[in-house]
Amino acid sequence: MNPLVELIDVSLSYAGTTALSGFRISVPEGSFAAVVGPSGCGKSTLMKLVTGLLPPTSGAVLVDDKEIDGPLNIVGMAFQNPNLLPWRTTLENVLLPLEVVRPARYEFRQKREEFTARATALLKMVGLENFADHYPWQLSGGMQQRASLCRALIHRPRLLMLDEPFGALDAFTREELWDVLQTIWTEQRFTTILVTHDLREALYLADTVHVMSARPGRIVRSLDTVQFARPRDEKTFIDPRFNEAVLELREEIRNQRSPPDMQSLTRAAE
Amino acid sequence: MNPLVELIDVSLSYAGTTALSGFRISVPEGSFAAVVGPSGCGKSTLMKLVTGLLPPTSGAVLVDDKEIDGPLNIVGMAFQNPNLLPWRTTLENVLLPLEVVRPARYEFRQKREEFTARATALLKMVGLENFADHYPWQLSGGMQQRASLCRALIHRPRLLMLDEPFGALDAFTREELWDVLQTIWTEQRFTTILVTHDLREALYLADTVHVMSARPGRIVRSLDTVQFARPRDEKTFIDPRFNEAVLELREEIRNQRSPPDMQSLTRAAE
Amino acid sequence: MKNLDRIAPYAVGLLLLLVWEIACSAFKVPSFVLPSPMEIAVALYQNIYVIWFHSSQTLLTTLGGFVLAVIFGTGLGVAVGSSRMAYSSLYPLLIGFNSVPKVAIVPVLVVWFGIGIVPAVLTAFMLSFFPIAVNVATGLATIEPELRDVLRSLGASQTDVVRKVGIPRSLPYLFASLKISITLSFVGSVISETLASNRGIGTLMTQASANFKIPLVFAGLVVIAFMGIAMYAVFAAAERRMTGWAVRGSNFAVGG
Amino acid sequence: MKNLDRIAPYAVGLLLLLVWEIACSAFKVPSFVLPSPMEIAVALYQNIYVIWFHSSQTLLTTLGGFVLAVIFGTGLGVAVGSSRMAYSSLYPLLIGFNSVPKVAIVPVLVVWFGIGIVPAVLTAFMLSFFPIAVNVATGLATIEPELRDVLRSLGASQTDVVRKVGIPRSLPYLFASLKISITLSFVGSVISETLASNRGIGTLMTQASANFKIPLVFAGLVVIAFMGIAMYAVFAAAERRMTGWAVRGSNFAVGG
Amino acid sequence: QDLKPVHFSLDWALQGNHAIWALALKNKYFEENGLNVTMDRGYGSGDTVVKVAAGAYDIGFTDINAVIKFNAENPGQRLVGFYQVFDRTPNSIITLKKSGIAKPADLAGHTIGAPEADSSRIMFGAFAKANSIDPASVKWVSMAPNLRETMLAQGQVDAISGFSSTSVFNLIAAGIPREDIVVIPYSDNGLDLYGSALVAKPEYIEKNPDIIKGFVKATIEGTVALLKDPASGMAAIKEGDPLFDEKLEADRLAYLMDIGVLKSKAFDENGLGYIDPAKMETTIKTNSEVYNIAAPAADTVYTTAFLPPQAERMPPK
Ligand SMILES: Nc1ncnc2c1ncn2[C@@H]1O[C@H](COP(=O)(O)OP(=O)(O)OP(=O)(O)O)[C@@H](O)[C@H]1O
Ligand SMILES: Nc1ncnc2c1ncn2[C@@H]1O[C@H](COP(=O)(O)OP(=O)(O)OP(=O)(O)O)[C@@H](O)[C@H]1O
Ligand SMILES: Cc1ncc(C[n+]2csc(CCO)c2C)c(N)n1
Ligand SMILES: [Mg+2]
Ligand SMILES: [Mg+2]
Repeated sequence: MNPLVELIDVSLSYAGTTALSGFRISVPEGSFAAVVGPSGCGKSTLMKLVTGLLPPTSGAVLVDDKEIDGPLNIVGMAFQNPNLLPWRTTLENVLLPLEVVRPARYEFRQKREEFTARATALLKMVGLENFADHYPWQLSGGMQQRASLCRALIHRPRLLMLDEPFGALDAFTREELWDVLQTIWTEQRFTTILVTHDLREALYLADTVHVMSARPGRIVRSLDTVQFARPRDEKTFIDPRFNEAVLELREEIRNQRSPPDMQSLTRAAE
Repeated sequence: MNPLVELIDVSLSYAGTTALSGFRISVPEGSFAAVVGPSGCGKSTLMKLVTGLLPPTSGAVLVDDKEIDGPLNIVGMAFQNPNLLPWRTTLENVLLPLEVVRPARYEFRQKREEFTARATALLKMVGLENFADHYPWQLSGGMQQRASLCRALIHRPRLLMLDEPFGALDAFTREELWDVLQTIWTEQRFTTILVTHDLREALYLADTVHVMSARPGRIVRSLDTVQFARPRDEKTFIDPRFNEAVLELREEIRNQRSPPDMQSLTRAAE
Repeated sequence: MKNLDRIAPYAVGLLLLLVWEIACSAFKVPSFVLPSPMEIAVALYQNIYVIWFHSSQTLLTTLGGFVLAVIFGTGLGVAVGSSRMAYSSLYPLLIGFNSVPKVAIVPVLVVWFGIGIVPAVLTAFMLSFFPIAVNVATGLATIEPELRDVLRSLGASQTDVVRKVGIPRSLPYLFASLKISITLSFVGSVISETLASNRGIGTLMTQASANFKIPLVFAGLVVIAFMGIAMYAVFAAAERRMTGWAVRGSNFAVGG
Repeated sequence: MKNLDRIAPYAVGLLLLLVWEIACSAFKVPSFVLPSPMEIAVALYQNIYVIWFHSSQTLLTTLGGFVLAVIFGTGLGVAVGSSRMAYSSLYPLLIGFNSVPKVAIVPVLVVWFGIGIVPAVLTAFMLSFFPIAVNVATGLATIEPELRDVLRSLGASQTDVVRKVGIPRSLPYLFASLKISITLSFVGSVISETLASNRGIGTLMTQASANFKIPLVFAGLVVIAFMGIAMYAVFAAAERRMTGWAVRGSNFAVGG
Repeated sequence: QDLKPVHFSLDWALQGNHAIWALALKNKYFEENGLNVTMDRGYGSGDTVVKVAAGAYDIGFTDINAVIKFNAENPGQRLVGFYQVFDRTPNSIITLKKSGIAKPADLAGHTIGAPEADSSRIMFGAFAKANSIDPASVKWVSMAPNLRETMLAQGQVDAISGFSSTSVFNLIAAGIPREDIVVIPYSDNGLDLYGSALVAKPEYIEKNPDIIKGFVKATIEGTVALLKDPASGMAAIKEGDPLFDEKLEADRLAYLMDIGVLKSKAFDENGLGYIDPAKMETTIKTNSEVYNIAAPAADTVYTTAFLPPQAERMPPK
C-alpha cells in the first residue's frame, strides 16, 4: 500500500530545544499507526508536523506523496488538551469541522439537521448524549476529552490524528472507546496515527506500534501486530503473545530513558 | 487518628447536573487516600469541595473539625489540567505558592535563594531541571503536569490534593514519580487525597482506596491497603494480593457503569 | 443581593446629586460657574421641548457615526490584529491621527460637506473607531495558539480563523471598546455641532452659553449623559447574552 | 520580512503625505481650508522655536494627565472588574460622565484652579482614564476561572488574585487601553489649552487660526501627532517585553 | 419666478441685531428681490471670513477688520465688503467698578482676559497707542470667548476686552448690577473704526451683481423694519429659534442702537450703509499697523457700487 504519510529525515528545533532529529516514519494509507515514547520526546510535535501546523526545521514531510507547506484539510485531530471552544456548546464544538472543511461548509445550512443527527449519534456513542447543550467548562476532564474525540471524527477525515485521546478516562470507559474506535475504523478505514502512553491500547488498536527515543525523538523500533487478528476483543488481551508484546515494548521504552535523580529527591524531601 | 477532612452527607448540584449526592468520606490526618471512579462521577468536584473552592449545596465539609466557608490555605493542589500561568516561567510557576501562602510570602524576598533552590530540587526530581526558564507553552503535556506537581508540593502543604497528576505520563515516568511521591510523603506525612484512573497507582500509593459510583457520585466501597507493607516497591507489584485487589476494584467500578450504546455506534459508523 | 444590585446605580447617582447640590450651596458656587442639580433640573423642565428637538438630532448623528465606527473599526482591527505588516505600518499612523484634536478637522469637513448632519456623523465616527480597532486587534493578536490550531488543523483559512475563533474570543473586549466608543461618539457629534450645526445638543449648548444660560448648557450635558447610559444599557443586555461564557465563574459568582 | 516591517510605517506615512499633497494641488484646496504637507512643512520650519516652546508644555501636561489616568484608571478598573456591586453601580455613571464633552467642564476647572497647567492636566486625565478602567475591568472579569482557582486554592486574598493573575492576564489589554488613552490625553490637554491657557499647542493653534495662519495650525497638529507616535513607541517597547507570552504563537509567527 | 439660491452666514449665534435678516426672510424682502436665502448662524467673525472665502457660503456678515487681516494673509482669496452694517466697532474694555478702572490710562498694571484671537485684543496695541499707554504694561490672560465674563465676575482678571454688546449682557445674566459694569469703548477713545459688514468674494460679486444688489436692498428694508419695530424683529427670530430670549435681545438691540453701532449720526444723515472714506482709511491704516502689513488699497476692501441711491436707504426717523 502507498504511504499516506511519510517523514524523511525530519528534524525540528524550537528555540533552544531540539524536539525531533533524524526522524523517519511511513504510514500506509488506511493503516493504523501508534506512537509511544517517554514524556517530552516529541510526540505532540510529530502530530503538528504531520498536520502541517509546524514546518520541519529540516527534512521533508510528505502527505499523499507531496511535500506539505501548510495545514492540510483532510485531517481530523484530537489534541492532547481537548481545546474545546468555550463559547460553543458541546454539540456546536463537535459540529465545528463541518462548518470549516470543504465541501461540508457549503452544505452546512441545508444539511444542518443531518449533521446534527450525526453529531448526536457520536456524542451518544461516547456517553455524552445528555451534555450536548452544556458548555465545555461544564464538563469533567474526561467528558471534554470524549467531546474532542467526536470533533475529530465528525467530518470523516482521511487522516485521523489522536494525541492521547483516552488519557483522562477510567479503564472501562477507555476500553469501551477502544472498541468504538475500532468499529468505526474498520468501517471507514481512514489512516490513523495514535499517540498514547498505554501500551495495551497501542497494541490493541494499531497495525504498527512505533517506539520513540527520548528527546530529540526518533523512531527506534516498529512493532507489527498482524499476529493479533481483527476484530480484536477481550480475547486479544488474554493472548499470551499480546502480553509478551506489551512487556517487549515496555523494555524498549525503559531503555530509552535515563533514571531519575534520587539524590535531589532526598534533598527536596528534607 | 483524627480526620483532617470529613464530608458529611454532602451533595453538590451544578445548574442542571447533580454531581455529588449523599457523599461521605473521612480522611485521617497524615493518611493517604485515593479516589477512583468512572469519568464524570464527580471526583474533580470533590477536590474543589475539600479545598473550599466550591460550597456544598447541602451537607457539611469539615477540615480540622471546622466547617469551611471558603478556600483554605493549608492546601497544595495539582489540578486535572496543569493550569500553569503562561506569563511565568516554569520556575516562577513553581514558586508561586511561596509568594502567596503565609508565612512564606513575608519571607519571600529575603529567602528567595533558598526557595529557588527548593524549587530547582523539585524540578530536578521530576526531570525538568533544564526547563526551569522555559514558559509553560514551551513544555510538552507531560512536562506541564510534572511542573504542576512541583507547584503543589513546594510550600509543604498540610493537605495535598492531586487530581490525576500522572495521567499524561508514560508508564516509566509515572512509576518513578510514584516512588518520588511516596518518599516525600513518608518524610513529611502530609494528608493526601489522590484522584486517579490507574488502579495500580491507587493501591500502590494509598492507605485507603475509595471507589465512587457513577454520577451523582458517592463512595460505594473503601478498600484498605495495610496488607502491603511500606515502603512499597517493585516487589509490591508482584504480590498476588496486589493484583487481586486491582481486579477487585476493577470489578467494583464495572458495576458502577452502564454499558455503551452500541446501536448508536453502528449508526454513526454508517 | 440581586435587588441591591438593581438599586445600586440609582442610589449612587442620587448620592452624587445630593453631594453636588449641597456642595453648590455650601460653597456658594455661582450658577454661571457650576449650576446646582436643582437649577439644572429647572432649566431642563422649562426647555424640555427645545431639548428634545436638539437631542433627537444628536442621538441620530451619534448613532450614525457609531455604526460607521463599529463597521470600520472592526475591519481595521481585524486587519491590524491579523497581519504583522498592517500592525507595524498602520498602528503609528492611527495613533498619530487620534492624538490630533478633531476640533481642528471639523472646519475642513464643514467646508467640504456643508453645515449639517454629515460633519457631525463623520466627527462622531472619527473619534470612536480607534478604541474598537485597538481592542479587536489586541483580541486577535492574543488568541491562544492552541485554539487557533484547532481551526488550522482543519485547513481553515485566515478568514475562518478570525470568524470562528478570533471574533468570539475577542467579543468581551469588543464590548468593552463599544462602551468606550459610544461615549466618544457622543462627544464627537456634540463637538461638531458646537462648531457647525443648526440643530443638536451642541448647537443648543453654544447658543445657551452665548446667552450665558449656563444651567441650560448643563441640562444639555445631562441629557447627553442619559442618552449615553441608555445606549450602555442596550450593550450590557447584548453583552450578557453573548459573552456569558467569558465571565462564567467570575468573582461575581464566588460562593454561588 | 523583518526589514520590510521596519520600513513599512515610514513608507505608508510617506505615501499618505504624497496623496495628500497631490489631492491638494489637484483639487486646488485653498491652504486656509486644508494646507498641503509642503505648506505645513514650511510653517513648521519657520516657526520651529515657537512650536517647541508650546509643544514642550503640552507634552508635560499630557504626560501629567496620562500618569494620573493610568493610576486612577487601573484602580477603578480593578474595583469595577472585581466587585459586582461596583460594576453595576459605577459603570452607568462612568458612561454618563464620559459621554459628556469635556469642553463644557473645562471652564469650571479654569474658574476653580485658575488658568494654567492644572486645568489642562485635569482635562487630559478626565478624557483618558475611562478606556483604561474599562479594559482593566474587562480583563479582570474574564479571567479564566481555572487560573483564578489556582490562587484561591492557596488561600489567596482577592488582592493576591488581582496582582498575581488579574493584572498579568489583562496586561495586553492594559497596553491596548494605554494606546487609546495616550491619544485622548493629548486631545484633552490641547482642548483645555484652546479654551484657556497662555502656553501650549492649543494656544498656538487658536492664535494661528485667528491670524488665518492655517498651515501653522496644522503644523501644531503634526507635532502633536508625532508626540503621540513617540509615546506609542515607548509603550510598544514595554509591551513587547512584558506581554510576549500573550502573542507567543500569534499569526505573526506562522511559519516561524 | 426663479429665485436665486444664496447661502448666507452670520458672524455669531443669533442675537438681536440679526433680526435685520430674520425680518427680510419673514417679510419676503429677499424673495421680492429674487433671492432664496438660507441663513446659518456663525462661529465668530474670523470663521465666517474663512467659510465665505472657501466658498462654503456666498455672503457673510462679519467684522470688516477681520476681512482686512484675512486679505493681507491670503492675497489670492480676498473678500470685499459691499454693505456696512455696523457704523462703529462695539469692541471695548469691560470691567467692574470695584477694579477702579475708569479710563484707558488706569489699565496699566492690570490683567485683561480675552481670546488670543479676539479682534479687541489684537486691536489693543492701536488702542494703547491712541491713548498713550504702554501695551506692555497690561498682562493678558487667554481664554475662550464665553469664559470671559465668568473670569471677570470671579475676579480672576481685572478687565476683559470684547464686544460690549455681548459682555455687558452676559455680566448682567451673571447677576452683576448694570451700574457696576464699566465700559470703555474703543470707538470713544481714539479708535473710531468701522464694524461688521456684508462681504463676498469679488468673483462672486462680479458674476452676480443682481444678487448683491438684491441682498443689499433686502438688508436695508429689514433694517428699516427693525428700527421701526424692534419687537417684531425679535418675534421673527423667535419663530425659528425657540431658545431665543426676546427680552434680552431687545435690550441688546437697543444697546447697539444707543452706542451708535446700528443706528448712528452718520447713517441718519447719509443713509444706511454709508461709508465715510476717511474713516475707512483710518480703519485700514490701523489694521495695517497692528498686523504689520502693507495697507491695502481701499477698493480692495470695500465697494459702494451696489448701494441704492441715498433716498432709498434712509433710516426711519
Ligand atoms: N512551542 C514550543 N516552544 C519550545 N519548545 C517546545 C514547544 N513545544 C514543545 N517544545 C519542546 O519540545 C519537546 C517535545 O515536546 P512534545 O510536546 O512534542 O512532547 P510529547 O512527546 O508530546 O510529550 P508528552 O508525552 O509529555 O505530551 C519538549 O522538550 C518541549 O519542551
Ligand atoms: N462548572 C460546572 N457547571 C456545570 N456542571 C459541571 C461543572 N463542573 C462539573 N460539572 C458536572 O459535574 C459532573 C462531575 O464533574 P467532575 O469534573 O467532578 O467529574 P470527574 O469525576 O472529575 O470526571 P473526570 O474523571 O472525567 O475528570 C459532570 O457531569 C460535569 O458535567
Ligand atoms: C453683537 C455681537 N456680539 C458678539 C459677537 C461675538 N463675536 C463674534 S466674532 C467675535 C470675535 C471676532 O473674531 C465675537 C466676539 C458678535 N459678532 N456680535
Ligand atoms: Mg504531548
Ligand atoms: Mg476530573
